[in-house]
Amino acid sequence: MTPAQRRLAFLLGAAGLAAFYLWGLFGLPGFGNYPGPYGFIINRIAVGQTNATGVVSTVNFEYRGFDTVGEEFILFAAAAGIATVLRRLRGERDRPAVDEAAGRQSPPTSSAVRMIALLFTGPVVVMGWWLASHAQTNPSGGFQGGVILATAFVLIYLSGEFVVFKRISPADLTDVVEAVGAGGFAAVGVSAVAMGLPYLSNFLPLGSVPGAVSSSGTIALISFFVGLEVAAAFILIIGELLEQTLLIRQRGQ
Amino acid sequence: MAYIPFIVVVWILMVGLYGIVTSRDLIHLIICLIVVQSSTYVLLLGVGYVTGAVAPYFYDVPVHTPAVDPVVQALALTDVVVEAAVTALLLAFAIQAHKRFGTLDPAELASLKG
Amino acid sequence: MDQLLALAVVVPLLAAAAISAAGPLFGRRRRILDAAAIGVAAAVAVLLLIIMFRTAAGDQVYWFGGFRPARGIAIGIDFEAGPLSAGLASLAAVLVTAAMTFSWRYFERVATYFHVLMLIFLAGITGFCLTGDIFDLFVWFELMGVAAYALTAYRPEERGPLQGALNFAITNSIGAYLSLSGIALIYGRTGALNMAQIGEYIDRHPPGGLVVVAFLLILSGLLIKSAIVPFHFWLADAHAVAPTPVCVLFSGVMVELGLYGIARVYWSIFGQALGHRAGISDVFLALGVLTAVVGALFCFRERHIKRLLAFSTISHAGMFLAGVALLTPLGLAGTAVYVAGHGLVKAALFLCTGIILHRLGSVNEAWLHGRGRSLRVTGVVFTLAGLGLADLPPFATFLGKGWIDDSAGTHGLPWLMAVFIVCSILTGGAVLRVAGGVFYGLGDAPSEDPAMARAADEEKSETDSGKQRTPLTMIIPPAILVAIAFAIGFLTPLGPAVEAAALRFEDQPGYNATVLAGAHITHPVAIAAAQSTGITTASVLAGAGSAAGALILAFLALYWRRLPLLRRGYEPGTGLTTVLTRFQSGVISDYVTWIVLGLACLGGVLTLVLR
Amino acid sequence: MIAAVSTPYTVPVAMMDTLQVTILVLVAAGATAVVLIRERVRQVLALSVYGVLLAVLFLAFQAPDVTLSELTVGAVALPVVLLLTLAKIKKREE
Repeated sequence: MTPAQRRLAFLLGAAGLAAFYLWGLFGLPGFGNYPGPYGFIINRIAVGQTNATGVVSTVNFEYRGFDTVGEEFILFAAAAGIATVLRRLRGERDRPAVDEAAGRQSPPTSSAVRMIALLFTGPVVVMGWWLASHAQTNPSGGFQGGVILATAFVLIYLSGEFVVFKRISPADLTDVVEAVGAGGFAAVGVSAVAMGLPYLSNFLPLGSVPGAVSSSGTIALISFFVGLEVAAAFILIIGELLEQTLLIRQRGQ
Repeated sequence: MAYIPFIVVVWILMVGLYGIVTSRDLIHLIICLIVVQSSTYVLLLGVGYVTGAVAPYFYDVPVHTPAVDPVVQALALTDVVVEAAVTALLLAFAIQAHKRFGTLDPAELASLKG
Repeated sequence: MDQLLALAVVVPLLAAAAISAAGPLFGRRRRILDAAAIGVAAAVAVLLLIIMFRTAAGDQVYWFGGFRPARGIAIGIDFEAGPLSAGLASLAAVLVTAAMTFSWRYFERVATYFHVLMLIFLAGITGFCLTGDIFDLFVWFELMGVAAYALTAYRPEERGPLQGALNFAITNSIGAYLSLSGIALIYGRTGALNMAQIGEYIDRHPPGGLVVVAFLLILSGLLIKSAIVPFHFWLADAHAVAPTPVCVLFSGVMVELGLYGIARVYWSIFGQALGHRAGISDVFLALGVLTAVVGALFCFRERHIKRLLAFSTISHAGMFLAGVALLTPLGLAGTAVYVAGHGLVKAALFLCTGIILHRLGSVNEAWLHGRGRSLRVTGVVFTLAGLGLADLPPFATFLGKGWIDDSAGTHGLPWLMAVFIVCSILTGGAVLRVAGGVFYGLGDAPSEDPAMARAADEEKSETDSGKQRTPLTMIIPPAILVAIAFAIGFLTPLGPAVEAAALRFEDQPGYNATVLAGAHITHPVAIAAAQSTGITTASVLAGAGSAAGALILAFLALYWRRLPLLRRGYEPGTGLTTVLTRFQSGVISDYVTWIVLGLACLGGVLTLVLR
Repeated sequence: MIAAVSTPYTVPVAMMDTLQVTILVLVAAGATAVVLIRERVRQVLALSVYGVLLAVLFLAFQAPDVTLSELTVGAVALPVVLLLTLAKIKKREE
């Protein structure tokens, strides 16, 4: 198809599809009138059953925890796929990375940027950690915490301390951490099976104070593993993308 | 008001698809795919909204306070992870494609394939 | 409560994580991990077969975290294993095991990631087959997808794989997002994600257009996955470039999983609410027949063996859809057996193609002509599998198709049988033409199509080609698969068992009671009188006729130029080339345009039919 | 049924409506802008802004969890990954 034909065909189809889709959407009860029952029931029972006050995390890690197992492995599979595609398989793999822009001078990072980036790193790590360990109380959880932890590594990169970055995240170690994160979550579920309970049953004591960090049993544990997996996966992804740029800048300095 | 969010959902979806269909650049196309997916977040959170209700956190409000649906929020969270994973994988493909062919135009890529 | 149901998904996932973590530790002794991965896949296959046999006594339901439904409202995620779902998952596990065994010697160096991704893919398939929750279905669908995209691009040093993987990933992602929109839509009305619960709700309160729209949106991702015309374009691109062991899974089960998803969603959610109307049956029958014919035509004119097999898969996907669309237990039972038989022989065909690539370094039929004479065993296996594909009795394919024909005949659609026979002759004939030309050097080499030759020759670096011997690990899996497909045809108690399974699959009130009320239903309320599942003379004749027709067609294609009466130099199927390049352009924008247009048309038709 | 119950919510419902509609319109415009901008780096920046808009919308939809994810992923992580990709591609084009 030529671009013009394509556009015409698309516009025709899109008009039809949009009308059809709208027809369906107008069958909804209308914005703000969620009819339930699923969410309302969860809202009513979640705190009592798990001692966790953040119901969204409870849904993610408890009632619909099995979805999250799949979700973690989606990330895991994507990271594995990216590593496969970018690392190249044979021959090339063992060849030392070639500086593809040897003649190009990259401007040295200004010391102000480095300082600011480094200054931010500490708080960002703390924040990521806090989020990953407070899934059961606040709007937070392993996923957001993990992404923020990964951001800390980007900050280190921005600060120009690539040597540090390399030392902190050698690909193999990140691989292992990622596998431990994803596998750990699945394994928490299996321990329930070993105890004769259904997969992903919450078998840890729930604590007595709703909303405390130590409350809610496996939710906190799962959130921790999710944080590990997400942080490692993002570091792996960003690391794969950085690899060459990194080497070049290292030489430039 | 009752259907405005849903009309916006359809608009985002169609705009994103339009971008994919007319795209001459894979990176642009992948970003349009992100837009297509973002329509599902708006839809998910839109169907679970309850007028005048609080967010589903009962740290400092009593448990019987009317709150919006937490389930769609959990689903949207899963959706965000899927988006990140798929996008990153597609970008890796795009980088390799560019390395092999020196172009990111879908039409050129197809003709080079042979 | 049967813990095996959870383990069938968790074991491959845990194994994938463990193998990935252990990879750096093993260094040179990687083969140990490869063997472990194959062992895990085999163990999962056994696990699923056990589950399947146990479900003969009633469907099994498993609630994750122990959150059982109260008063018909589910708050957790459930797995629901019936004979058909567990059976399809077992088929997938068997094929994964075969493909991984095959790859033992196939890749020059199998990096750990290959096995990790294969195991994740398997877990995705299992979860997709067993889940009873519509959002969970989406999660496993995506997991399967992401693993599949990565596996398609497993040879990134080639130009082809990236193109195919990109088209595959983008079209399927769009499909997945449309499905998710449908899920959100139905959730906004029913406030439920459990399929049985949604089904009960929409059956009680008919909410008009919303159900129709949600139905089509949820189906769109599945239609794209199952390569139904006009959503099929990505499939040939992806198959042409994916490593051969991966193609085994794409053709053998992934496409069929899309169709399974359609059947599951229909009979667990929408069937009752939409009233099983003849209109729905007609729409999907038409789609199925269109797909079957288009796939068969494109299959026959193809010279790139992997693409040829891919188009044959499209044709078969159309026949499966038609079988499901009859909305009868016998049609569904026939489709199930047909899927099993097709999956086994198609996998064997792909594995043999892998051997050709391994030994001769090409998948270009024209170049290979007569060069495969030394591959005697491979030739025999390939030819047998080709005959199986053409429905030769007693292969399982003939059995399944016979039942579909039967069911169509009793519903006043005798012409469906004719369409099926023509498609089988075309696809079987194409495969047998390849067999005759490559392995026995019969007739003349087909003329080279430059564009096709270029694509086919690119395959060379997939495996270290030009090997002198075929390793046993490569020839034994396809031989076993063909033997299984052959043996299934002799299993006489199979018929009633599969039909009972299909009856249970289509018994929506029974499904709802099983999931939501913990009922234990062995013999479903008869929703239709059992039909004959035996072997009839007609089905044997039809099967033998297709196989004979395919053989004749193959010989005609090989000796075309020596026939005195016909114009010399005419190649059968060249007229299609222009059409093909018009549609199968490889440009992702075109494919997406077709998706949008196709969905709009389907939406319009469904609106007219169901209003 | 729930809507009728009085809540301790601090923003009056009418104001909430206006807020939501405003942001919805902005989001729709943002999506359009992201699609129509064809210059790569600018498009990534637009995507980042769009991510922030979505995050605000989710906050108005009472979904702070999703807001946080959308901010970290949609507005920061994905644009970073995209920019890195662009850097890689650009390096090769030079």
